[in-house]
Amino acid sequence: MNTLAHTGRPRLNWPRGVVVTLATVAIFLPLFLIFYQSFLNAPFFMPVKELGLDAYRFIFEDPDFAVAFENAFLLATGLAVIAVPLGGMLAFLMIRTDLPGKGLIAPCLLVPIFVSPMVMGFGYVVAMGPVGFYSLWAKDILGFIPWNIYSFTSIVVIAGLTHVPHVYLYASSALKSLGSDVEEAARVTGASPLQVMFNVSLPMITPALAYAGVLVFFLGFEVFGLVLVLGDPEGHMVLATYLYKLTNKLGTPSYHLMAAVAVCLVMVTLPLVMVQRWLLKSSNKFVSIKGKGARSKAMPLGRWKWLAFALIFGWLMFTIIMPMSGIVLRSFVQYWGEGVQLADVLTLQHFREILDQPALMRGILNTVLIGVIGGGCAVICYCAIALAMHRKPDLITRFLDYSVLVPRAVPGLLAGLSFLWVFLFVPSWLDGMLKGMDNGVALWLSEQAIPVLRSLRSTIFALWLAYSVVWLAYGMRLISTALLQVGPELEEAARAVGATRGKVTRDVTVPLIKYGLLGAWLMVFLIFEREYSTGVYLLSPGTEVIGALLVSLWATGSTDLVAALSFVNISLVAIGLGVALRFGVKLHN
Amino acid sequence: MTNELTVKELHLDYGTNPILKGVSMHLQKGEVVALLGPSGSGKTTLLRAVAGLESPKAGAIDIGERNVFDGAQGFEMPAEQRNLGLVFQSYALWPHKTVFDNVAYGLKLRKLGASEIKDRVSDVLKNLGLGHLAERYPHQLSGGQQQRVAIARALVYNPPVILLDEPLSNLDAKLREEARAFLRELIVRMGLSALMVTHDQAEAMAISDRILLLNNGKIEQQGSPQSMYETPDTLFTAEFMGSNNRLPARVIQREGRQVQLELNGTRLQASARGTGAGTGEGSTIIRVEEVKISATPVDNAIELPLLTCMYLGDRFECLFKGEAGTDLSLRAYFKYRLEPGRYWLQLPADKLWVF
Amino acid sequence: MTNELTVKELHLDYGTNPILKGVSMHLQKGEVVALLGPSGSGKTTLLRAVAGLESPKAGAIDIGERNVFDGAQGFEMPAEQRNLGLVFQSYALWPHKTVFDNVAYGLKLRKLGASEIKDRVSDVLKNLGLGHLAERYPHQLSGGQQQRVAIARALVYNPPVILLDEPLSNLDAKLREEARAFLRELIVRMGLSALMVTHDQAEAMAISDRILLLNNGKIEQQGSPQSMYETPDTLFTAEFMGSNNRLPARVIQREGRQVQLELNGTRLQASARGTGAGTGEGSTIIRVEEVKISATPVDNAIELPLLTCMYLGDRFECLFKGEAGTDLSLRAYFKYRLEPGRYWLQLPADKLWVF
Amino acid sequence: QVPAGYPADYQKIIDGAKKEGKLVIYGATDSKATQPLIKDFSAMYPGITVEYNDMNSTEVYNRFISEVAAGGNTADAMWSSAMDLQMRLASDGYALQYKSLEASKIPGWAIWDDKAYGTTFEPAAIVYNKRLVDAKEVPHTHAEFTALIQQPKFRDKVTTYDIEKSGVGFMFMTQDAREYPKFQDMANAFGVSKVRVQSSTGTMMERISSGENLIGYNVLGSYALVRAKTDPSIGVVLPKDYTLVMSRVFFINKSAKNVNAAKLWLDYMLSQRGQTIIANDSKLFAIRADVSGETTSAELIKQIGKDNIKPVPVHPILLQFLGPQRRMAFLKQWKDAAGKK
Ligand SMILES: Nc1ncnc2c1ncn2[C@@H]1O[C@H](COP(=O)(O)OP(=O)(O)OP(=O)(O)O)[C@@H](O)[C@H]1O
Ligand SMILES: Nc1ncnc2c1ncn2[C@@H]1O[C@H](COP(=O)(O)OP(=O)(O)OP(=O)(O)O)[C@@H](O)[C@H]1O
Ligand SMILES: [Mg+2]
Ligand SMILES: [Mg+2]
Repeated sequence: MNTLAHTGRPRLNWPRGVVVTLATVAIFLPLFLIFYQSFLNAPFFMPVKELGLDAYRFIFEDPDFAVAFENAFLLATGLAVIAVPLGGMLAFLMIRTDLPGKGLIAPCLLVPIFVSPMVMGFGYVVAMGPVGFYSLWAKDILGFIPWNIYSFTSIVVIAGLTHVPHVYLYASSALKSLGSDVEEAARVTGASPLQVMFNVSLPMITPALAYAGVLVFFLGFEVFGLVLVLGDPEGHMVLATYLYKLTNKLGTPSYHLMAAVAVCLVMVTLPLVMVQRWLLKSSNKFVSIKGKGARSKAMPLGRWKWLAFALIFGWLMFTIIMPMSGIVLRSFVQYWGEGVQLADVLTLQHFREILDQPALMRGILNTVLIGVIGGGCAVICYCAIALAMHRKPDLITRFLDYSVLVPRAVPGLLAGLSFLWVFLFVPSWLDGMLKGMDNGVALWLSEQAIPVLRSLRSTIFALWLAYSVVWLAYGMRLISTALLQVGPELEEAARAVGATRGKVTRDVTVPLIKYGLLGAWLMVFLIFEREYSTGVYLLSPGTEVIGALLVSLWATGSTDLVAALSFVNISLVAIGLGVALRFGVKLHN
Repeated sequence: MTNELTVKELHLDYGTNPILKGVSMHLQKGEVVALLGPSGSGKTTLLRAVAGLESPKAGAIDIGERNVFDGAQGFEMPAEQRNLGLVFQSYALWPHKTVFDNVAYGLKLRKLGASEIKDRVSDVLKNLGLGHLAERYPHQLSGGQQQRVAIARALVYNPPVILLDEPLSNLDAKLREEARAFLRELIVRMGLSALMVTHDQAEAMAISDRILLLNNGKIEQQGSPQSMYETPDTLFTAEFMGSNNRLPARVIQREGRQVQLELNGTRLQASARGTGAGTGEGSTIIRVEEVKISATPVDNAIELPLLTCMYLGDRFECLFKGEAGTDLSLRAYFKYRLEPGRYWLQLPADKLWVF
Repeated sequence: MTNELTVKELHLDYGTNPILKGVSMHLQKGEVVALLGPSGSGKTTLLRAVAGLESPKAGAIDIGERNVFDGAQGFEMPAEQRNLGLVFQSYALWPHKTVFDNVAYGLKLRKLGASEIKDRVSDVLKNLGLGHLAERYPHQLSGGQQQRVAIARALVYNPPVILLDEPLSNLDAKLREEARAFLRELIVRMGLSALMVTHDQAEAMAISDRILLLNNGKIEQQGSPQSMYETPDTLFTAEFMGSNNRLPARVIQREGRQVQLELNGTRLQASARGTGAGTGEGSTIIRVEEVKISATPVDNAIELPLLTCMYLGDRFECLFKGEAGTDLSLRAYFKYRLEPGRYWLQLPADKLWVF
Repeated sequence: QVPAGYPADYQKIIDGAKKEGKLVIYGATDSKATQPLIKDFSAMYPGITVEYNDMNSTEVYNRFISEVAAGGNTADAMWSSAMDLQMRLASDGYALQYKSLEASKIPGWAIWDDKAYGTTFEPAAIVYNKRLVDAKEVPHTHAEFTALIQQPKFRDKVTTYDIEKSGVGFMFMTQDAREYPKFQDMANAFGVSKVRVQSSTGTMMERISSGENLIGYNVLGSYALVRAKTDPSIGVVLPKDYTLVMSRVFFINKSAKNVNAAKLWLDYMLSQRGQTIIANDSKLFAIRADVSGETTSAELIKQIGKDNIKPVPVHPILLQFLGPQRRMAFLKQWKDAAGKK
């Protein structure tokens, strides 16, 4: 009566095979196209092209490339140097101490994640540019403006400060899974909260900080919007804006040059991934032995309390309140600047215009859809990949582990272009192959399946896929953190009572990380909300998203619409966020 | 003698849940006090409140002459200023520091010179038999070694009081026995005052000068191990301190401390303990080791059939069971394995306690 | 009798690290076998290999008639098809399922009808005294209850063999004693065959019919609890199975099993065990409970001063120490606290073992 | 319903277009400006849906060539302000030869080989901040501009396109170099004022309006005038000595699916009806001389004089500067002069 399916031999784990294959294709096919392109001297799809190193020769000889590379490196390094310690400290203060106002601060921390950096940069111009209203205010009081928002240093500082939340997310979830007993031990030994943080808490979450550090370093190479807006006046250029320049520098877009730059970027980041792996290798040192009842009382900061609060408030002020107030203000006035009485120019005209333009309304809707539904689907895919790697310490896992970070090393604009190529050329290659096979099934496939494949490009699916691949590293980490918290014996217990691997996943693992998945969904939603560069080439009428609309509005001069649309978008996301948090979605497990 | 630690009427809640409901205790210089109690009785909480890791609601805590908590005045000294030694159940060693650095940290915080730190750390490590392990990381140590590092870390800056939260419970059964002798010897040798949490009464008795038995946030009874074991005031204490047989006996008559019982149709003499009075259902218990097995009828005994014998190495634990229907069962030790059959189990009147 | 479980020459490595180095064992129907050994000896690994959660390198495992692992043929049956019951040290209850669903899961996987599942689950829960808790979630249960749910989950589909990994070690000292009697009784009552991992020799002896002592990936000795305790073949077994005094004695002369020792200037008769031979430094041990304390000179005894007595409740553990400079120390039990002074410690020749 | 004055066999094109029922245009003109056109076109030829893809000019180019190479769906017609890129495509054989029925109504320089058509007439303007630049100071010629921006007040406050990033900016600047003999002086003046370059019209105007910059050079007049309507800070002047004029180039994809619809659209856009909408609703300046209004070529010519209008011709001559060598040389020359390293 106790029957279990007996098949004798272990079967091929085909779901894993499918997931791994699909993931590999999605990650490497676009990368491969870029790689291939970088060794040609014309677009790869043109009949006339030659293999060669021309592209590399050109960029290595171009002084702009050297400048851009140096700046990009400085920016990425500076960004990591600012964001990692601050993010770690912020996490410590938020998770471990009796910092006042935590409930208020927590949702604010997410704002820089979902506001597109371009909008952010624009906000800074309005708020703190040479005639920004905070600047004018400062000038009234001090007689001069104590900052120059267009200097490279400012750009680095702003980029660093706006990336603090990314680090915070990883650091805080690591801290939460760290027993507080080690910290209490330090306190009893005589360490003040500050000393506890520097001597115990932060060193112990080194692996998480290392991961976050590498990720923000990558993001630092990818910073585009901020430099585009703030870097233009003084001509500061980083690799991402250099790429932008390359589209025009030779008159016609020079794919081979762009591809070569992207390959250089990937090459720079690979060693970083290695370094990170190496750092994590010695991480068994960091596995702490957890006592039972790992409970903790918030650490009293004592007299540091208000100082810490003031610092965090300063950060909030600078990274959120000032630029946001710039945007909000800009969206309600006709014009602004030196000598303008704001009260005279208040208007709701910009919002009316948004209502008048169906494309903008559709953009808002699409953005929400791609965030909510697309985010959900992305989380499902990430989860599938994470499960394919879960507790299988083999070569495939290691390979995927390395792979997920790579797409983020390619700037979004180019990643989007390569996805366009994939959607364009893969169907036609397949078509060619099928036609060449010359049998009934192949012909039928070529007639039925290829058009479907082709038409995918102009659907929002294409956009979604590109987003999901580009943010793979970010999303996977959210989910693998949740998975790590599932005790292996819970899964083994299920196998022992007779559940196959698939059933274990379905009945035990996934239900157990339910809340982790919800949190990941929220975070992916936020990041999809703001993404723009990746989507540029994949949009078609009906699939506009706000991020890309903002860029094109910006280019044609409708800054008032940019401001109003950003305001609407930020409000919508903030409301959605509020609702999600209200209904108990945890930000981190 | 002076009190190194004094706790007065401590109250502590988690949310609305009262955990400590007025605990008073003191610890004298050179004394080892065990905080004993069932799981959830608030032992850890009390220890943490003393260390400054939890905020009590009311009461007072003094360490030596210093007042470190006073509920009435709303004064609370932060943990890092209390200068106590604390050993965690999980050891809570810092995995990113070597053994040496783990131990040296407290001295560094006290701004001692490098050479003095080195001397004192080496000293204490040698003292604990860890001299050769200074450069290792915690994950390279066995459980017993980790525990000793945790102790070294708590001792090195000579705190007046050292607090230990179930320091032995993460050790192997075999190691535990050695470690407890080692720990007792160390504390005595170094003249420390120690407050140690445990839920194992054998450990508490073996290691401490005085036991504080906590029950549900209150002190049930306190005293020397021997008095706790041999003259418990309450049923709870009696049951907690040893292995007992609980008997479904009926009290027939009381005369001062002397009680007459009826058990399984047999009349027995017993002695009253605690504040119980009256007749009828009482709580009757006897320690397993006090039950004497006899093949022939003896005084103050009941006759029961043997169910089974479990081998314990140095003796057997024999289980006797009443006829089906009664829930009478009795355990007793015997040096050898008993033949199946019926035996007389003698229950000495002064060890047969009625509460 | 048939073997429910047979393990032949099992080898298992972690990376390049050999963990099991050729373990053979068997488990007969209705038998309870304890897998005993120090931490890190490979007990859990062996259990997991049997359950199919680890892949051995070589050897064979049969469950009943079925071959589930054969290193020579490269055959390995996945864990879920082995149809075993497994109880984890941490219980590993699924926190998102109720007690009922936890237990029912194995039956659901076997595609039983809903009503039959309900019947069988209720049955086993009642059997384990959990009838009223079916609708609770694991976190709403006490440790002891959780442990019983874990057992119920492993039993419900009538596996031929049930594997338990330190099922009692997460329980309180007090609860543990009750639970071990309960577990033994349950296994016997339900006629199960069980393989149980433990590192506590008292627990192993109390609960099992046969003990397998693992040492460093090999079986050191196996046999009934009594034979393991009373006639150990090796020093390791002797030391592991009980509380011992290890004595710095010198072997002077051997005659068959009879040995003459010199300890602290005294000549003693002892008996040889195991394969040791020759004279000079040997390993001499005696169980703590075999040392007899006498205030007057007796046969085969050494005279030592008393250092201290530790109260254990039902008896005292007394520590005797040789003069400063010698590392001779001896523990012995005594019913009462001893007065300070010098005593004769009798070491019966047949209990004083030389390896 | 053949439009008045068209031959009767035009009906064939209309019927063909109706059958196609759809028209896909890739354009760099923002959709707010194209909407009135599309609306009117649909009213005129009901049953043809116009799918307008709004992108920036490089994206228009990239997508088009990739899609054509892949043989998938692509645009039927391209309409972009990047005249050079459009000419490159047209001269590379992507464009369909079709003689528009309205061809005679637009200037000859705006038509190339019956393949590429200029459709608008957009001047490059000087834009300044009315609040902060005195009416007296406002320059009306390139010489005045050159003089003005060398004053200390304008240091750090002059803006123009980053011609490395913006195709339009590059095009205007190269035309300036051709048309203006004292171009080098002007370039040096930019250097003196430490010109701030931007990658788009929007950022330039936003900064001029706010007073962060005082004056902007070669701003696309069409956008500037729209903005000046609602923003009293913005002042627009067209230089009197000469004014560069660009024209959005339209061509029909040679392998278009909806050829007839594309032809209809071209004729419509060049017709008086279409041009009137371009001028009055899209504010893009009509190229036809017979359309009247503020934003028309007629008005412009009236203001500055026919001889001072220097249109950028719709001609492969534009491709000269697409050659990497010349382009790089010009960029270098500009960067050196303007102090942009
Ligand atoms: N963070 C917390 N929030 C709410 N209740 C808590 C918290 N921590 C502990 N408790 C409760 O306080 C009570 C006392 O806990 P405490 O840890 O002091 O017990 P203990 O005697 O140390 O038990 P154990 O022997 O299991 O360690 C328990 O009922 C526990 O459930
Ligand atoms: N995943 C692993 N990788 C490498 N070595 C391991 C792993 N798991 C266990 N070991 C090693 O294998 C050996 C045997 O481990 P095992 O868990 O079987 O011991 P055990 O007898 O169950 O000990 P314990 O009583 O502590 O549970 C140990 O030395 C351990 O360090
Ligand atoms: Mg506790
Ligand atoms: Mg184990």
